[in-house]
Amino acid sequence: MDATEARGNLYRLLARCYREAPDATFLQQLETPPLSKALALVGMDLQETLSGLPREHRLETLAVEHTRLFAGPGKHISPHESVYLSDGSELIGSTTHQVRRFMESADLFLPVNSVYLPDHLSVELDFMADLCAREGTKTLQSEFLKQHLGRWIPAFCEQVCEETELPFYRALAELTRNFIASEQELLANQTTG
Amino acid sequence: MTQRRDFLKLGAAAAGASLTGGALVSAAELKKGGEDFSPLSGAERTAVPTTCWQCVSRCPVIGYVENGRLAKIGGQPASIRTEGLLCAKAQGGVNQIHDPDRLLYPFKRVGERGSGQWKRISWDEALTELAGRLGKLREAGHPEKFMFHYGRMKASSSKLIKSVFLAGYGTKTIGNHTSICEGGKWTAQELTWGSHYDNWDFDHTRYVLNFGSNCLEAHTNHTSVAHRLVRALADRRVKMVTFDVRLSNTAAKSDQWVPVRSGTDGAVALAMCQVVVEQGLYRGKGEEFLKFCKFTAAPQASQKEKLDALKTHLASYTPEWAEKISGVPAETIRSIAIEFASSYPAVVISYRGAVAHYNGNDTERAIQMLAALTGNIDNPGGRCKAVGPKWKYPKFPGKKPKAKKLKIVDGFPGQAKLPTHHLSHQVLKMIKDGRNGRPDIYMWYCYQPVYSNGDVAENIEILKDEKLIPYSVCITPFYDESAALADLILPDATYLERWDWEDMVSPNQVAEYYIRQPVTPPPGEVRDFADVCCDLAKRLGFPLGVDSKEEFVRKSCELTHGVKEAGGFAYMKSHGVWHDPAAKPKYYSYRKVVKPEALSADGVVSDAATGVYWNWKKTKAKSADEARSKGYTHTKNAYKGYVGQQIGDTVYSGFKPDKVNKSGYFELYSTIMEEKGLPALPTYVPIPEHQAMKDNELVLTTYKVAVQVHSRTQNCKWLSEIYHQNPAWLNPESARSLGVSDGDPIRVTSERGVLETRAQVTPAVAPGVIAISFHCGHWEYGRYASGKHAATGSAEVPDEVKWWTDNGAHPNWIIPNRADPINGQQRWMDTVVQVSKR
Amino acid sequence: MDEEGLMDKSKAPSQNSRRAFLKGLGASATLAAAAAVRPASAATRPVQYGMLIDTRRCIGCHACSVACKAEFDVPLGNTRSWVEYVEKGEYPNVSRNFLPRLCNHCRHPNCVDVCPTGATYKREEDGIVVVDPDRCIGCKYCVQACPYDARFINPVTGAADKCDFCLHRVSRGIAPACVETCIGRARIFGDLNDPNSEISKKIATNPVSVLRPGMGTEPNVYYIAADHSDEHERRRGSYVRVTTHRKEKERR
Amino acid sequence: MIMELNWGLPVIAYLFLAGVGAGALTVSASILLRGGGGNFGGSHFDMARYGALIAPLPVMLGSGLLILELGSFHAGHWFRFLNLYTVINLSPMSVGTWLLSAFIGLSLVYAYTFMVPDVAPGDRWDVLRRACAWVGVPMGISVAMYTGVLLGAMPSRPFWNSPVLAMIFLFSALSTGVAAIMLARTLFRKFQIRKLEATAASGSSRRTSDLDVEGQYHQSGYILAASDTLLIGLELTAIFLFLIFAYLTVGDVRYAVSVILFGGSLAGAFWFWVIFLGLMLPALIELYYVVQRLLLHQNFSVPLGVEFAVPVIVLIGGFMLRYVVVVAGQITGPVGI
Repeated sequence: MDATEARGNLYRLLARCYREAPDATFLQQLETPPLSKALALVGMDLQETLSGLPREHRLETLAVEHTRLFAGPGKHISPHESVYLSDGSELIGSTTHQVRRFMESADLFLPVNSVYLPDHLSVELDFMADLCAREGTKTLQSEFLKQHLGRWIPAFCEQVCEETELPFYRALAELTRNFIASEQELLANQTTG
Repeated sequence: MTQRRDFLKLGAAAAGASLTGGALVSAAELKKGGEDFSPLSGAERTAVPTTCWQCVSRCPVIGYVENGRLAKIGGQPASIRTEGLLCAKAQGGVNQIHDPDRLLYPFKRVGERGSGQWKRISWDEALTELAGRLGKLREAGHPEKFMFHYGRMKASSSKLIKSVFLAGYGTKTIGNHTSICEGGKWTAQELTWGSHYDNWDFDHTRYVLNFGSNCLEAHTNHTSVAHRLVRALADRRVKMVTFDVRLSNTAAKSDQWVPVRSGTDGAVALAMCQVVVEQGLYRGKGEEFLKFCKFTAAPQASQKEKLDALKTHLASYTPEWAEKISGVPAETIRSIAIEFASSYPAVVISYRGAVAHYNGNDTERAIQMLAALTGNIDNPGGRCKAVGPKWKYPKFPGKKPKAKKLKIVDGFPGQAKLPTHHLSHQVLKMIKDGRNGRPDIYMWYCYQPVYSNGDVAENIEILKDEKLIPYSVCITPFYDESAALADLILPDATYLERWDWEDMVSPNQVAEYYIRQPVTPPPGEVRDFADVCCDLAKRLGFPLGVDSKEEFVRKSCELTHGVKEAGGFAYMKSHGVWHDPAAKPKYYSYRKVVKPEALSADGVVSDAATGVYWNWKKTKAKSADEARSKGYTHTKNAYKGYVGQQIGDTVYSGFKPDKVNKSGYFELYSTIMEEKGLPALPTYVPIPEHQAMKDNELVLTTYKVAVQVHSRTQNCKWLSEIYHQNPAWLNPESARSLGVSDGDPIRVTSERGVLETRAQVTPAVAPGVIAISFHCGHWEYGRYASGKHAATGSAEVPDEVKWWTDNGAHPNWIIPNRADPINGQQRWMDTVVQVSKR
Repeated sequence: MDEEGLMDKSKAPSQNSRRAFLKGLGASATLAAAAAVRPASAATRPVQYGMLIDTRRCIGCHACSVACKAEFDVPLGNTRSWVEYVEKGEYPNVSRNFLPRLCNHCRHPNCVDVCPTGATYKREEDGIVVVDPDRCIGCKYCVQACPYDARFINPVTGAADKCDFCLHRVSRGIAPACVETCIGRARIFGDLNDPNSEISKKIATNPVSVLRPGMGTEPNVYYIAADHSDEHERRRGSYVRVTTHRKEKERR
Repeated sequence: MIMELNWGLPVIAYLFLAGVGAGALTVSASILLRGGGGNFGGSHFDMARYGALIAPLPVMLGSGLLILELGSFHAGHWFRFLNLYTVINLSPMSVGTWLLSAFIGLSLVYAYTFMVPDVAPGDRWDVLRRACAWVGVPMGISVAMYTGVLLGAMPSRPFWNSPVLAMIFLFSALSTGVAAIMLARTLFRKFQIRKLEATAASGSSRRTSDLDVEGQYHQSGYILAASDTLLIGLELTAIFLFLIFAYLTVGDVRYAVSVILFGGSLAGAFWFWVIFLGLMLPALIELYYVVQRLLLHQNFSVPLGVEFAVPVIVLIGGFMLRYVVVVAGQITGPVGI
C-alpha cells in the first residue's frame, strides 16, 4: 500500500468516527489486530481507552458521548466549520458555501440529499480521502488544509479533549490533531519542494 | 374651432381627475422590492416566494437565496395584505435556518428525564419506537391516550396533521394554545356575532378607539393591519385613542393615550355605551343596526323594547361610576364616547390588554356592544367579520375511526363555563390531577408547554414526572426548555424549509391565497413533521392518501376554486400569492337574505324560541322530532345546521354561529350565558384579587415588543441584538413609594415565587402597575436566547459575536395559570405582586 | 488541471469584486439616473440622492434595521441603520417618538475631509458617500469625524462601513432595502436635485429638519416632525430617555 | 457610560510618543543652533546629542503602535496601511503621514550625525548636522502640533475642536522632549561627568570656568530646567485658555469640557495626574531651584533624586494629558440631535 493510499484510509477512518458513533461492526473492525496495533502505535490504544467501559455498555456509552460532544441537543461542540469558526456563528454560513465550491472545483459533489453539510468535519475528512485516492491533487490537498481543515482542527480537537469524559474520544481528537499537523507539514514540503 | 373648444373642455374636466404619475416630468419611482442583489458581488439573488411563520400573521414573503444560502427575506409586492411591506421579525427569520444551535437529528433520552443526557438515533429507530407505542394504544382501543398538543399549527399543517392524521388515528385528545393567546376574545365574539376574529377596517375608518391592543407592535395580522393603521393616521388624519396601562408604541402613535387601571376597560366601555344611549347618539347608523341586535330575551322585540332594555341595563354604568373604577376622568370618557359615536365609520379595537383578565369576556362583549350601538359592525371602516381564503384539500381516504378523547383540555369542571377554545394552560394540571385520565403519550408540536404557560416551575415538575407522563415526544427545530424534558425529540423543519398553503384573513376583506415553499432544503436529518405523519400513518396501517405535505399542497392547489384556474400548483410556486382580481371587499354579510329554496331544503326547520332556521340533519339530533322538541338552542351542535335568522318577515343570513348555539342575531343578550347562570347582557365584574390590594402591591402586566414573538424568535440574532433584556417598567410614583430608582435590581414576588430583574423607572406606565415583557429569560434555546453554548472558535477567529450577556427575565415563573371563569382565557394581566429592592 | 484557477473559484466574492463593483456602478448609476430618475429636460443636472423620513409614520418597528442587517449581513455589534426611541414627559403626558438613523450622505461630509487615503468619497454622479474597502486602512478617523455616529469598522473587512443608500439596488432601479420594507412607509427616497421628484415636493411642502445642522455638514437625509429631544435635557430636570438599540447604548 | 473607544491606548501612546520625539528633536536642534556647541565644555552639544539620539525612537515606536490599531491590520490586511502613501490630500492624517515619514527620515539622519566616532562640534558632519537642525526645528514643531490638529479637525468632537489644543500639544511635546533629555542626562550622569573631567583635564574648553566638574554638570542642567519651567508655564497658560474659552462659550464645547471639570468623569485624572502631578509639581520644583540661581545668583544644583523624578513626572503628565484628551473627546459629543 503506498503512502497516499494509507493517508486516504486514515482520513476515511477519522471521517467515520466523527460522522456517527461506532456500531458493533465498526468497533470490532477497530479492535482486529492489524488495525488495533496500528492505532496503538499512534496513541490510540483501544484496550486502554475502552478499558473503563463495561463491555455490554460500550456502544451505548460511546454513542451518548458522541451525541453530547458533536450533535447536541443543546450545548455541544459543533463539528461544522462555519459554526466553529464563528462565521457569524451560523449554520450554513458563507464558509459552508466556500467548502462546497472547493469540493466542486475538484469535481466532487455531495449527494443532493446528504445528511451532512459540506463543512461537517466528517465530510471535509472524506473529501481529503477522496483527494488522496486521485493522482495529482497534492496542491488541492494542501490548499484545502490551509483554507479549511487546518484552520479549525487544532482548536476543535483541543476543545474535544477538554470536554470529553471518555479516553476514546480524547485519543481520537489527539490523533486527529497530530495527523492533520503532520499532513500540513508533509504537504507543505511536497508542494513547495 | 368646435373641436378645439371641446379639447379645452376636456382638458378642464380632466383637471379634476387624479392624473398623477403619467406625466413625463414626474420623478420615476424606484421599484419597491421583488428583486435583490448581493452588495458584495452584485449578483442577483434567487427569489423564492414563500410565507413567513415567525408569527401567526403569516405574511407572504420572498426568500432571497445566494449561493444556496438564504441571505435575506423581503416582502411580497404582489400581496394585497402586506402590499410588499415586512416587519423586523419576518426579516429576522433568516436566522432561524442558520441557528448554530438548531437540532439536526432525532434524539432519544438516556438517563433521568430532564438530566440532559441524549443519544442520537436514526429516524427509523425513532419512528419504529413511536409507531410501536402509538400502534399499541390504538389496537388496545385507547387512541385517546395519545395526546397531541400544538402551539402554532394552521392551514395545511393543521389540516394534514389534525384533520387527516390525528383523525385517522382516532384521538381527539388534542390541545391547542389559544387560551394563553386570545381565546377569551374569540369566545366573546362567538357569543355575540358567531365566528371569531374581527378585522379592523382601517382603510375606511374615521376614528380608532383602542382598548388594550398593541397592533403596531404585535398582532395576529401585524404587518397587514399596522401599515393600514399608519396610513389612516398619517394620510387621512384619523384620530386614535388608546386605553392601556402602558404607553405601548401603539399608544405612543395614538393622538391620545388614556392610562386605565388594570382590568377596568370593561367599565369604560360600558360607560361609553351608556353615554351613547343616554345622549341618543345611536340614532342613524346605530339605530339601523339595532334591527339585527338582540338586547332582550324575546327574539322579536321591537326597537323600543330593545332600547328600553338597554337603558335599564346601562343606567348605573355612568362615566362617573366608571371613573371611580378605572381612574379615567368621567369627562374624558364622555368626550371620547361622543367623538367615537359621531365619527361614523369608526372602529373600536381590542386585544389582550383588555381581555386577558378575569372579566375579559364581558369586556370584549361590552366593546362589541359599543361597536353595535354606533352601527360599526361589518361595515366599511368598522369592526368587520374576517375574510380569508377557502382552500379545499384532500380528505382522509376511507372511513375515519370514531375519535375518542380524554377530558383534559377544557380545564377542571366548572373552571370555565364556556371554554370554546379550551384551557391549554390547565392541561398539565389536569394530567397531574389524573381524575379525567392521563395520556400515555404526550406529544407537543411547535409549542413550549414549560415556557409559554404560567406556573413555569410546576410545568417543569409535571413534565419531568415519568409517573404522570410515561412517554413524551417533542417536535421542534430548536432545543428549548420543554424539549429538555422530552423522551424523544424529533427535529422539525423550520417554516422556511417546508410546504404549506396558507389562509390568514385579509384586512381589506378580499381573500388572499398563498403558499409556503422551501427556500433551501432542510439540513441534517431535519423533516417536516407533516411528512413524518404520512410516514407514521403508513407504518400504523392507515395511509393518508398523500405521501408528503408537498403532495398535499399540490393537490389542494388543484382542488381549490380560483387557484386551480389561475394555474394551480405551478402558478403558486412561481408567484406565491393569488387573489381573485374581480373580488369585491366583503361587508354587511349578515344582511344577505336567505333564498326560499334554502329554507325549504331537506331537514331545515324553524325554531320558534329564537327565530332560527336550521338543518337538524347536520346536528347531533337523531330525528326531526327530537330536534323540534329540544329546540335549536338545546340540540348538540345545532349551530352546525344554522341556515338563517328570521327578523320581521325576512330571513337573513345574519350572524352565523360557530361553536355555540347562538341565534343569527348580533347577540348582546346571550341566552347561552343566561342559562349558565351568567349575566345575559355585558356586565362589569371587578377582579376579585384587585379589590383588597395593599399599598405595596402592584399589578403585573405583560406585553410584546415589535421585534420578538413570545417565545420563538429569541434565537434570531438580529432580533435579540435589538431586544434581549426586559427591565420591569415602574411609574416614578410607584418607584418612589417603593424606594426604587432607575436601574436598581429588584425582586418581584407573587404567590407563585420570586422574579429577579431590574427596574426601569418611566412615566410610560400607570402607577400601580409593573410591566414586564414576556420575550426574555430563556434558559435554553441556544446561544442568542440564553447564552448557552460550547465555546467555539480558534485564536484566529475569536467567538465574540454575541456581545450582550444579560438575557432578561421570564415573568411566567411568577404568573399563575388562572382562567377567566367564563371562557377560560389565561389571566396574564391580573397577577398581584410585591416589589422590593434587592 | 489548472488548480490555481480552481482555487480562485473556491473563494467567496472578494473585496476586489466589491471595489470593481463600486467602480462599475459609476457608469451604470449614471445610466439609471438618466433613464429612470431624471426628466429628459434636465439631463445635465447631477443627481443627489436623499431620503426623507416622515417620523409621524414611523412606528419604531425596526423593520428597516433588520432589513439592512440582512441586506449586508452586518456583523453583530454594528449598525448601518437603526431606530432610536425618545421617551419623554411626565405622567400621564408622555410621548415616545422614533428617530430612524442612517448615514446622512452630507453635502459637506467631514468623513471625506479627514480620510487620509481617499477611500471614502462622495460620488459625483449621485451624491452617495461610499467607502472603498480596499483603499480603507481602518484608521477610524472618519468614525470619529462623523457627527452622526453612522460609521463603524467592519470586523470582517477591517474597513470603515456605513449606509450606502443600497447603491447596489438603487443603481438597478430598486429602492433601498429599508425603504422597501418600511411598514409605515415613512421613508421617501429620490433625487433631491429634481424639483419634481416626490422627495423634493414633500420637502418643499412640509416643515422639515436635518440632524445636527450646527455641524455644517448639510445632510441629505431630511425628517418631518423629528423629535430632536436629547438626554442632555435631563439637566433641566425633565424626563428624557433615549434608547439607541445599539451596542453603544448612548447617543453621541 | 457604556461606549467603546475607537481610539484606545495605542493611539494615546502614539500621540504621547510622537510628542516626545518631536519635542526632543526640536529642543536638540535649537540647542545646537543656539549654542553652536561647546558651551560649558561641550555639555550643550551633549544635550543636543541626547535629544538627537532619542528623537527617532519614540516616533517610530508610536507609528508602529498606530498601525496595530488599524482595522485593516486587525482583519489581516497587514500592509494595507501603505495605501497612505498613494495619496496626498488635506486630511490631517495624510499630511501627518508624510510629515511623520519625513520626520523619521530626518531624525535618523540627524541622529546619525551624532553617532559617528569621535563626534564633536565642528567635525566633518557639522554641516549636515546643522542643516538637519535647521530643518528639524520647524519639522519638530509641525509634528508636535499636527497631533493636535489631527484631533481638532472635527466639529463632531467638540472637546477636541479647538485651535488651542494644538498649542497645548506643542508645549507639552516640547516640555516632554526636554524631560526626555533631562532624563537621559540623569541616567548617563556618570558618563557626562567623566566627559567633563576629561575636557577639564585637556583644557580644551573655550571658556574657563571657576566651577568644578560637579558644578559644571549642574550648571548645564540649568538651561533645561529653566526652559522646561517656561514651557510648562506656557502649557498651563494654553490649558487655561482652553478651559476658560470652553467655559465662556455655550453649547457643545462647554458640555464636552465639563467631563474634566469638577464632577466630570475625568476630573480626577485631569486635575491630579495632568495638572498637579504632570505640570504644577515639576514646575514648582524646578522653579525652586531655578529661582535660586536666577534671583539669588546661587549655583544651580539639584539633588539626584529630584533630577530623576522631575522629568519622570513630566513624562507621566504628558502621557496622561493625551489620555485625558483622547478619552474625553470620545466620550463626549455634540449636544442635541
